[in-house]
Amino acid sequence: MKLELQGITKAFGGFVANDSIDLVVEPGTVHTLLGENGAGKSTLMNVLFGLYEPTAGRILIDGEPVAFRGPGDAMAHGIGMVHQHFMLVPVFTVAENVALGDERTRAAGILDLEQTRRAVREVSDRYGFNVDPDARVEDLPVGVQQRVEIIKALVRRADLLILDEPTAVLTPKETDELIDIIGQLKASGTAIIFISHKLREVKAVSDTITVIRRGKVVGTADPSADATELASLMVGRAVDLSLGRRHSDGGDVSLEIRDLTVIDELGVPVLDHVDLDVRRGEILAVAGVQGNGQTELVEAVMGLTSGTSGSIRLEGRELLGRSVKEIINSGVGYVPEDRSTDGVIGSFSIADNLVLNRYDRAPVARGASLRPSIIAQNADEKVREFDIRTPSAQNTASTLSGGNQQKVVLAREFSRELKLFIAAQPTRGVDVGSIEFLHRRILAERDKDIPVIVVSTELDEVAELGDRIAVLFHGRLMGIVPGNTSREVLGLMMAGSTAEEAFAEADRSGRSTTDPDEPQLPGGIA
Amino acid sequence: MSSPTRSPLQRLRRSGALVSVLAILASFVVGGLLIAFTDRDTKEAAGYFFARPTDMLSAAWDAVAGAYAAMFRGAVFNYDAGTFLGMIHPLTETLTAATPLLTAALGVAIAFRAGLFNIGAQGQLILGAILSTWIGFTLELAWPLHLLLVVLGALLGGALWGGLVGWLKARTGAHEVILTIMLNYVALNLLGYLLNNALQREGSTNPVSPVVNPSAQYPLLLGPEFRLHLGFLVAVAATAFAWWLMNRSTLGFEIKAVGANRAAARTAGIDTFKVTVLAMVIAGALAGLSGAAQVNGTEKFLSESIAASIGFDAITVALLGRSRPIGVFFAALLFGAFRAGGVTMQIATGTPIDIVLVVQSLIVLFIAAPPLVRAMFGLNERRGKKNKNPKGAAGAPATVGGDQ
Amino acid sequence: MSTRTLTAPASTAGTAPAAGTGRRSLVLYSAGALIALVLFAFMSPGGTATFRLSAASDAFQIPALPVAVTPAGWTIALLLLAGTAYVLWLRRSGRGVPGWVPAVFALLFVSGVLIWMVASATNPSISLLSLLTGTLALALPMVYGSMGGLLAERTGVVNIAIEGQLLLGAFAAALGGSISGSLIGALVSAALGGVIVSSLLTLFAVKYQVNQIIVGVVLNVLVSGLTGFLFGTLLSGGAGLNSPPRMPNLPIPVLSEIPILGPLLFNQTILGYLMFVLVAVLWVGLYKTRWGLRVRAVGEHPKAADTVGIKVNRTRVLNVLLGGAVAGLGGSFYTLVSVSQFSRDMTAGTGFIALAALIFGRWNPIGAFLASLLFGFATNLQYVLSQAGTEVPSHFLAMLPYVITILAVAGLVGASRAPAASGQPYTKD
Amino acid sequence: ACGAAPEEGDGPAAEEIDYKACMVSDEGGFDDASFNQASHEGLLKAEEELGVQVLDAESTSTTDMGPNIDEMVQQGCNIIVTAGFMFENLPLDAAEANTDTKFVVVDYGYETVPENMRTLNYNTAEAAYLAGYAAAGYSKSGKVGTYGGGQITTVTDFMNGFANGVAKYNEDKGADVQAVGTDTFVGNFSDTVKARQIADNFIADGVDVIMPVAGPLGQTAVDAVNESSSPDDTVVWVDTDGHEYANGGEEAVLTSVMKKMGETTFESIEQDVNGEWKGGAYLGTLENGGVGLAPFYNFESKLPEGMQSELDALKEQIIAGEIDPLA
Ligand SMILES: Nc1ncnc2c1ncn2[C@@H]1O[C@H](COP(=O)(O)OP(=O)(O)OP(=O)(O)O)[C@@H](O)[C@H]1O
Ligand SMILES: Nc1ncnc2c1ncn2[C@@H]1O[C@H](COP(=O)(O)OP(=O)(O)OP(=O)(O)O)[C@@H](O)[C@H]1O
Ligand SMILES: [Mg+2]
Ligand SMILES: [Mg+2]
Repeated sequence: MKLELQGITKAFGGFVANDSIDLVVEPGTVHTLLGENGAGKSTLMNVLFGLYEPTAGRILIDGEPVAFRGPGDAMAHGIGMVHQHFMLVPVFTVAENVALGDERTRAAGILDLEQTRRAVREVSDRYGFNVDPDARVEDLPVGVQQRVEIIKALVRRADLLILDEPTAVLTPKETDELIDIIGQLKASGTAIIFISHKLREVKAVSDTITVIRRGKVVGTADPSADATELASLMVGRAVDLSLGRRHSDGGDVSLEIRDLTVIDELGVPVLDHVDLDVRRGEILAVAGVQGNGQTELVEAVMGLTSGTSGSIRLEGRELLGRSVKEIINSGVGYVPEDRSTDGVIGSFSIADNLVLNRYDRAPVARGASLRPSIIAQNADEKVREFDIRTPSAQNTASTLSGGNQQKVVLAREFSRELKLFIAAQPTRGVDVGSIEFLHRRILAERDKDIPVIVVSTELDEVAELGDRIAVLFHGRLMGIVPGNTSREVLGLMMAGSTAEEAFAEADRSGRSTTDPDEPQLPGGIA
Repeated sequence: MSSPTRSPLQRLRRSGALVSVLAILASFVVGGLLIAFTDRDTKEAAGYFFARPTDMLSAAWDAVAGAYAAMFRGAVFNYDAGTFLGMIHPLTETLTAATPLLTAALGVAIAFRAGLFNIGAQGQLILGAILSTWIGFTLELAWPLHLLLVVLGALLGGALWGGLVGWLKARTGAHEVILTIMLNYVALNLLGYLLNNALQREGSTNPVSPVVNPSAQYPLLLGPEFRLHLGFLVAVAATAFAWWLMNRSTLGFEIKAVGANRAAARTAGIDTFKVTVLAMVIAGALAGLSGAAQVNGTEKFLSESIAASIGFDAITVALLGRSRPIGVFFAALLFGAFRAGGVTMQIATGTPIDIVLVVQSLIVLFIAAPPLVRAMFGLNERRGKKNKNPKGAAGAPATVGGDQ
Repeated sequence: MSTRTLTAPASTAGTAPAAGTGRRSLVLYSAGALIALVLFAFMSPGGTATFRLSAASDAFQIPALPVAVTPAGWTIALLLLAGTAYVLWLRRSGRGVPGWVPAVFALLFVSGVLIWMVASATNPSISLLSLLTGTLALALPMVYGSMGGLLAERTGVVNIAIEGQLLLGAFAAALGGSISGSLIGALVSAALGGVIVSSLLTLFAVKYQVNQIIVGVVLNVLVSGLTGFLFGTLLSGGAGLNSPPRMPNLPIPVLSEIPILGPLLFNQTILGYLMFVLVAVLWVGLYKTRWGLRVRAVGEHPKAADTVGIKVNRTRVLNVLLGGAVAGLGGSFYTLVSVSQFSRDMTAGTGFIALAALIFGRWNPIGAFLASLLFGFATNLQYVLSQAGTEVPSHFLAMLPYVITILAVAGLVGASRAPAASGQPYTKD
Repeated sequence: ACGAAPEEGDGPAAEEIDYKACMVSDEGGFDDASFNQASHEGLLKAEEELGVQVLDAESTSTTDMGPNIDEMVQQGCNIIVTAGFMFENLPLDAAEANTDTKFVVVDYGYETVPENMRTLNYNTAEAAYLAGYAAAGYSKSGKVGTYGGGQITTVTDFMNGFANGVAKYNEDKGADVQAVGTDTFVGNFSDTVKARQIADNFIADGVDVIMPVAGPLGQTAVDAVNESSSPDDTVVWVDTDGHEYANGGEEAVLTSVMKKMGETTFESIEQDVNGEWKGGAYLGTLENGGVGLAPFYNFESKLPEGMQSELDALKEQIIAGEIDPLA
């Protein structure tokens, strides 16, 4: 199927999110859309999928103009979409989710899920998805949920598949698998629109790249262009992707974690006798596939888990058993992995979000009273300092894009005297321009001689930031390796090898155990 | 949210004062139609509508205008009264009627902001009334001290009943809607039991308590001609307190945070257990205060119907006031006016009092749906200026169920 | 806080009330067993409690069931102690508590209370049959109310207006029945009455996106005022507008002769039979059909439903209207079965109890049905016991249903999660 | 909608006089099928027969009661009737403050009644006693029952009198008729489903005479009896004559315990209109006819031989003070 978008314009009130965009997608090709957060990519795709009505412009399929009154029409024309935020009903099984809207029924509208199950298994087998049609979606890892979304589209025989940031929550291995799948689909003639902020994979899958900035197409790029070039085109200014950071060996051990075990509600240990040290002035990156205990690790340090045993000492002081508030007040800064759920309160103003965990301490509070003028003043400062894009700090946080919400969280945490800083998935779904900014701020914190833990499923980020890298697998610590360890070794460890095994394996296969991109500096403190 | 740059007045204007006025107008029109259609004279005149249509129209007009004029005379200003005091008497009645509504609604509003749908003001009020009655007639103390104890007792009674809900909710996850509904009935039966036993007036076989001692009563503010009592000023003070709590205090910040996003609040170190309990304790205490206003202000003794429908009306008042203390204050005045005006309207024009309920509810609905009102009055709906976040604006939890 | 939250708010499916686990239920088990030991065993009033199994008017008389109170009390207390020990053991060995345990435990405890209370009455004999038939009758309007609520809430529209739907249903049945003189007319009007309330709910809550709780709360007041007003001005004029036809019981031949079950299940009015059908159909519909899948999707994740071509707001409107019809039909029970005329505020808060039953039953038709039955049972128990002349003051007896509900909700059921999108209006651009 | 327009000056049927008779109800409202309604009918009768102007107001809560009375005074009422104990001292205070206005207080009394006030109370237990006696005599099953709306004196007086009447019958006849439900209360005066269930429980239990004392809920017992499988089941109605008053009362109502609030209210107004106001505390008894037992109508023939004369004798004894119906 050949798709053409001609002069698509979409305005929300006075705000033009898409400004007469033209786009042609050829069958059997991968067409990538590249752009900053808020550039208008998702909006365009929602228009294409019939979710939004375009303000102007038209859509042609195989040269014929079409009009979609809803996603039903789009699907009828062979368009499938995997949304940036998954459109799965969490309490439904895979089969129910796939069936939804396209149900097979017996008499009297009784569902015939068996047919759907069969279809799911077929697709799943064909592409090696390995998805159980009867699993409940909310119990599935995000990577599998992603596949369910793709199955949904494929079962409906999509000729054009839109993938809006499909890799934002995937592990490297899952990403590689997805890239494979895209290859297979392409080979079978499916047209694909691909959206991602990760330039490495964009370069890997794309046939054509269109760059969008502020709702307008600003040009096309060749997949062979180098990453910095793509980034600059996207952001509209020169972007320096290499942080130019120096390695740090850190100072004294500040955070000591001993024998940390977390048992979940079902009695299963999700963190299993973990020992970790973090030094002043170093970044310890914690890598691991989602669901292997990283979340529990940071939540345990923050006092957010129950069923925790062992010991967590910060500068000799035991944190375990203390309330979240005490832990925060003892100088732990925390960026939770899900900013919109845990990081900010959407209906609160940006100003209030900037004092969310020190509202009851001087100078923000005097006794039991808040001091609005201080809150406002603080907000003005932080908005300026962290370049939070908003017309007013009194706007609610929900009006911010993801990247800007993340800046709010970071600004809030950095406005206290910290003794430890923990960031979980600090740049998930954030565009390269913002990533650069956020990374620099985290490094700056390290350079203030503060111990930092960065948890990420993103190998690039882990390698970029980590002075040392700890890898968790099934709740156990697989080992702690130097910051310049190669992706190969990290990948093996994330799959369950211990550090020694992984190094041995990599050596055996004759590949480098260190990351060639990483400047190899011997010790030395910044 | 603290938004120090905007004054309440500006906000009122921005929220579309015009629409509010039109909403009230529309509600009165609908109520007027009901009155007209059921008015005896109008129906009579309708019988010969084609013979002399003006009769019916003027009869209808008389019925409606008469009813509303009477309502105005009963609630705001009695232009027919001979004396100045008589003229302002209705206003004081409005304030008196608004007093218990105000405090109970503040309680409901605060619970709303914590994400709790508190249908239990009724029961909390009853517990407050029980304690303040008991303190009011058993103790013999000097005036300010005795009254103070009564008020404390009312606060305590309500706080216990509300706190119980908060505690059960926080501890077991039991749904507050179920808990509050059930506890209302438990409170009512407890009241019935006590009125037939420990609290029964000596020598009486009816379920009424003794009259509370004068030292335990709210003194009348404007002399014996008026029922307005000190409880009104206490309610005003409670409004000020609630305003401070919700807009200026750290606890209010916590309450709002928990109500808006429990997970984020917890991550930020807020003790959601404590906040849930405290929000319900405060809500209950405020409702308990209404109990004191009823017993020690207007009624002087306890009976089974002491709570009337105040606890339920309070929900509407809180919602109409968008769960903001200032808004609640004005909403309570409006409802107080209806209560006071309804009395006069019913008597002077024979219009059934139920019409007040109808008009009241329509006002709330219309005010909450500005586009509908604009459409009704042919005002062009401004495109793209959609009510972006109606549930936030209303200040009520959007859901009954689910731990947000 | 976990990976899950990345996609959409997690939520539980509509499963029936699940077994209580966790520490608090252990406390509850121990407390229950202890109370049983003290009350039923040590403080046993002794004597015999008699449970009659057929009505005085039944053709077929079954001998009454005498229970020796003290031995029964001891047996129950010991069984409960054993049950507590079993639960403790299960938890010690890290195993879950099977679903039947709390059910059996609760049943034993309730039987104990029942025997104890009957035995302490002046006339230690009650009719088990009328206790049970009454349970159904008292539950009936609640069941209709909660099913009506369920239809709305499953699509994500909070329905606080059940009370109003029942009341207008009752009113409309009286008016429509009187005018048409037929039961069909009465039932159709009743359904229409509920639909009227629903259409206001959808107008404000779906079209104008007013907070659904506000609309519901206010609609109840509106209906109370309106029916009160019309009752005073229209119905009580002596024009015969308040004399609806009666809905007779339709005993099913043969089946209704079965002892106990017959009078209980097979001697109902149309509304009574329809209640069972309704619960069953709703359960099947919700969990086994295309319609149900779509409805649940709309209530859990409207955007996801929208992206697969389901019309979210249309589904909502239709379901709320249907729910109104169901609740309205339930309201007709008041004026067609219970009593022969409409009176002011005659639903007396049943709609709120129905709402509680819906939540208690975790938005599941069968759960809500069982919750309503529990409530009906506790209510009727109160009357049956006071009729037998129990010592307990009537006001405390009257608290029974409410206290039992609180205990059940806080002790056994715990948190119940609403459909995830409940209360949130759905818009798109 | 057609018809001739009336000519100007066409007045109402009754000769209107310059006298305002007013009434304030308690929360029950004027259609409570009980004391409010009965008293209100007295008021309406005065409107019709005496030509007085009528103003009335329903109180939606206790809080409205004071303002309602005040407003009546403001409106220049000549006489103000209040019904129910919930009014407490409000009428008394108002009477003391407005000595030109007459007050009629139904179902409540004061130690000293001012001159411009008349309190109307009724010893309903006397008549209920007779009803209990008759019911016991009528009962084939040997079980009769009563239940109330709420636990208040005006209700429990009926119930206790009734139970004592049954006991009296047992004593005199050596019978063993049970009176059940003397502690059974619906808990309110509005929930018909609950009230109906109590009646159904009674019937299932073999109770064949039911006396509901629950205002509008009494109708549920009549319906239950009319729909029960046994034609012998009956109701003892209260306040008014259920034979006429209840829906389907002809077939169901054995007799009624009448509390003649309408008559006495009317009479009070009439007195004042005619300048014969007496004031003071009135107590309706069997003796003065303020309470009484309604006829048995169709059920007359189903009563045991000699019942009527036994009732007459009992009545005499009660009047003579030989029997205390509440003992
Ligand atoms: N429903 C809406 N109403 C108003 N404005 C919107 C709406 N949806 C998106 N926008 C605005 O349109 C712009 C484009 O948003 P869009 O989601 O398309 O960006 P994007 O390119 O997908 O960004 P990202 O890379 O972060 O996913 C943003 O500035 C956003 O604020
Ligand atoms: N209905 C709406 N009205 C106004 N703004 C909206 C609306 N819906 C979304 N937005 C805005 O659209 C912007 C972009 O939304 P989007 O979800 O695409 O964020 P994002 O930048 O992609 O973040 P993330 O990558 O973390 O998802 C946000 O500023 C959001 O507040
Ligand atoms: Mg996007
Ligand atoms: Mg994004």
